[in-house]
Amino acid sequence: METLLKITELTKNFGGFTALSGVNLEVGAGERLGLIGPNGSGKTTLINCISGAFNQSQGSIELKGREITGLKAYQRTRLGISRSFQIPRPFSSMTVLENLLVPIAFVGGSDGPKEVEEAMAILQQMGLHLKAHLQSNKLSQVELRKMELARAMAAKPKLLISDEAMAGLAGAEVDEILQILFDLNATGITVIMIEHIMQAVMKFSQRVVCLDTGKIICQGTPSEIVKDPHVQRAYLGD
Amino acid sequence: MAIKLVITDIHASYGSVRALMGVSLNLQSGQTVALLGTNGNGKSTLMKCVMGMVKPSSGSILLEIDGEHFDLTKLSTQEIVNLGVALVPEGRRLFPKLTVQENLLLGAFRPAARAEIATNLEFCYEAFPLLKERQHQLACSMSGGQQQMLAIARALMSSPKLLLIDEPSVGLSPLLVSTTITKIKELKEKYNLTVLMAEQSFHQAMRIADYGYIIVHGEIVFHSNVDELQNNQMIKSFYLGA
Amino acid sequence: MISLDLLFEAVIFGVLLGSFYAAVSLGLSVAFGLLDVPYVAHPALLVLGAYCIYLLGTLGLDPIVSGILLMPVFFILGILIYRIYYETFEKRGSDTDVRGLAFFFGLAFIIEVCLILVFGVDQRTVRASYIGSSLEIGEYRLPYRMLVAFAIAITLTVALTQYFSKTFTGRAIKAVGQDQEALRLMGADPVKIKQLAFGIATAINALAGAMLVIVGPVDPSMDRIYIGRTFCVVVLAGLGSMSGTLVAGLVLGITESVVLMTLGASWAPAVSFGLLLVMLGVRPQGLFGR
Amino acid sequence: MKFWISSLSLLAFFFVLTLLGVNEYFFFAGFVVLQFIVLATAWNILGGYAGYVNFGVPAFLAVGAYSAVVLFKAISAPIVVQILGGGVMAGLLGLGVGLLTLKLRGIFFSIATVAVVFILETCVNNWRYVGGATGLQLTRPEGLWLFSTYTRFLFFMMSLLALIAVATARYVQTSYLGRGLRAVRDSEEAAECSGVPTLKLKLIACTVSGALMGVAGAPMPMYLSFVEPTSIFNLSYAISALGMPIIGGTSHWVGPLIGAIVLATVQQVVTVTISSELNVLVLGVLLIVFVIAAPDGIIGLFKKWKRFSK
Repeated sequence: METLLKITELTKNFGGFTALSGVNLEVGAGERLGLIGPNGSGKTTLINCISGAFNQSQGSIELKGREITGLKAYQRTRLGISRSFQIPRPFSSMTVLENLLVPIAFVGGSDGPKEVEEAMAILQQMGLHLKAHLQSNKLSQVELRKMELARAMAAKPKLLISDEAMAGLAGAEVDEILQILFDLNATGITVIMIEHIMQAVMKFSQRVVCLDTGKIICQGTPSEIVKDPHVQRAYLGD
Repeated sequence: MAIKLVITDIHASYGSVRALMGVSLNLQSGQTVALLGTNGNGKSTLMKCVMGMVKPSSGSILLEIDGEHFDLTKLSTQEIVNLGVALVPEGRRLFPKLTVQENLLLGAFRPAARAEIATNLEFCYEAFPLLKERQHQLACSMSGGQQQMLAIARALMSSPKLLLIDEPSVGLSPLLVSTTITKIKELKEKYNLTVLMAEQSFHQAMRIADYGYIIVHGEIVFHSNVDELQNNQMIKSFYLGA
Repeated sequence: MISLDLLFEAVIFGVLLGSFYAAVSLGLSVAFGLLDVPYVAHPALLVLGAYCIYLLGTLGLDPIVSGILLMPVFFILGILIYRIYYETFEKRGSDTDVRGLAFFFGLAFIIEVCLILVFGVDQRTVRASYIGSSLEIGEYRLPYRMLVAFAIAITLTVALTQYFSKTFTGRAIKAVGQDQEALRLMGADPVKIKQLAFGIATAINALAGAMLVIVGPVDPSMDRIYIGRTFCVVVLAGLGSMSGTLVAGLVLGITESVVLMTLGASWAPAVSFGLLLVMLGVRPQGLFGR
Repeated sequence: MKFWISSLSLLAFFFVLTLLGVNEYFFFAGFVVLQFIVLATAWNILGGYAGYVNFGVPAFLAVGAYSAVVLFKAISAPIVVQILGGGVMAGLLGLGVGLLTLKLRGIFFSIATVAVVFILETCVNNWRYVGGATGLQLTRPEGLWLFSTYTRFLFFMMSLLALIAVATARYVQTSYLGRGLRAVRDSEEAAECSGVPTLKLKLIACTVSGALMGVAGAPMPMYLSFVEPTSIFNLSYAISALGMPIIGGTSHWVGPLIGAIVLATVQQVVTVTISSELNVLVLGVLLIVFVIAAPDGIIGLFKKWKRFSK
């Protein structure tokens, strides 16, 4: 599997507090990677550095061999790094369809009738096409999550970061989102999933990385991870 | 001072945080109950329901203090706090730009606690000597562990009858987690506090709990006294979803 | 080169002027500094206070006395204004930025225009024993009216600092802006605490209004220049620090008075706004911002 | 297309009007109403679409006006050159103010724009060449081209500028720019992660909005044949430019247009019949009423009424 994303010696501190220290990680093209770790372990900081919301203190991030540290978030999105937000951030004054036309227009470069079709296709895939013309602040919780993923898809990503898209959803809704992520990955998109719902992460990921207090404490296949003493200590407490 | 908390068949959801589907739990005087499960499963939602910060869609939360009955779902957070229920919230929620002492004094806002402010403050400084040293320092300039101590001390300043603690170990290194839990154990026994604690760290919780409830996807999947919990193999599967 | 003792006199006058600027900004330091309410109508309330003092002055009342008498009235006015703001904006949690600003900006203009319609545009003053005469120290003449303003400013600042650090509601007011939910967990009702804070912020304007009309004649559209001065002081002070407000007021007062003396009166108005722009650009959290 | 047909025919109608023997006062008042259309439309590009509240409208007006005065005094430039000069200079000021949005949001941005007004006013007060605080008399040329009086010519010129302003706002709203700006207003963070160059868009909006305000200010010295700082650096321009879009409705380019026509006409009537102070009071009261009761303005009410009556 050819490397899509390469992170070397990534460190990020806020004032005195070190959120990430010396993280090294490689993500293959088309891979399904799970990222787990207790609250405050640095997961969100890591993806904020990858997506460009934060600038790391040290270390480098390469996308397909090209260093992207200096680029702003919107430039990284155009290069193919897309993310959904843990707490959905819809463009509330716009309809669901218009929400998707923003990334399509600004990444694709135009938003004519062809693009509207493209957006409708993505909504169809998410099961939201019936609500395309509904004001986005009228959506339910799970629909908002789906729109976040749809909006990330509309930016034609090579790497999709799903940040706790299933937190707080009912069992059936979790499976729905899980199936969507599987389908997206099937089209060749690399997916990094951050979740606390262990069954989902273990079912979805080919490889799981466990973070704790800003460092990667272990990585491996789901079955290896479950048995790993570090993970148990991080999750169950020593 | 007899106190009893009876939660029956609570259904609730709170923004994007886990819905509760028929949760029942009860707590006797002087008892310490642990609410266990990885986060995002409804532990904090339940704590918020008890504190009146989230209104459950159905079910009841009855608090009995010295024979008097209160239905907490009908009361505002302020009224519940005035009854003597204190919460150490998830993420501590200190007042960052206020000093340690100002945070502590705010803890004693409720009228009943104002009378005992001197004794409570003296007790907190003795229980957490570090806080006495840094009483004029801003809360935001303290480390995670120190902030956790301050959050617990602030709750104790209201001389609570029932103490709720929501995930004290979040963001703390393993070593700090055990010292925090030891301190809670010490305070609990010394003042026979009734404690309901939500905690991810299973082993830490076992050190101080008398009884435990495992919550997964908003439902209580297992509950028993501590010894039974200790040697039950199913627990690991609930935690790690194996 | 300007002579040294002229500069010294400018600094002394600057201290008196600065303490006055601090006093008129205290209310804003509470409403905007602590509560983050975009209270651009604060200066208009100040001028309204000054005109009420002028009215009571025509009945022969001393400005400071009428200022103190007026405080409870302005306290209730402040609570009323906050109730409207809370019910329309904060409660619905809508994007309060654009509409919240428009609300207070509109309120400021309504007050200004009503004053023009009632009192006309010409300036109004009050008479009091301490206005017009000066204290002679060596060859410096310090006008009593400025000394009175200085005294009121210091007492107001000290009283407020004590209130915020020594009383329960005072501490709650400082806390509500930082974490409203956490304050609820202490057993306080954030809405009542904010309402009380807003009442205090507006009540101060009654006494500060008295100082405004003591220090010099007032006219209805004076509130516009004071938007610059009060916000400059509050931003310079770092949001919500009372003692910082006093120091920031002194910094502004001295700068303005030195500029007044060196470049002349025509450049003075730009000082407060220039300082404000620099502070907003360089250090938005202010000199003492924590 | 419908837009262009109706607006060009309106322009032609205004042109014919200037030829007829209509009372001179109509053109005098008409100029002010058209000027407010330009101002309100320009304000809305930044305030309505991107959500940045600009209180510094008088500063942009003044930069437009005084650039025109300098061009007229230095090289006695014709009015068209004055307007272009005013627009360019005000656009540069807009760019400068736009850089503020890098760090400042909400009330801090608004207060910074108020600061710009007072700082520029102090500078102009001390600038002898343009008349300083006392102001400057300007001799107006006689009638121009086919217009019998200069006021009629200025009236037509301002109607042309109003068309340009509304057309610009319409273009911004319907193009990707408008969509990007609304994304910035709803959630700047999500917009950045959807590929929207948020800073670039904010700078474009500030520059375009500033330039249009400058263009509205440029003809003022000729219109009054006198210019002085206190009248042009007047914050009531800010309350009007802010009030009209909020009353009309900020979500669509028609909003500021309606708000400006309704309110500027009312103001002209009130100023003549009662007093000029009262018209600012009328505006202040209406602004508060609409901000509280009808947040989406007249077009919001119209949409609700249409949905209700269906």
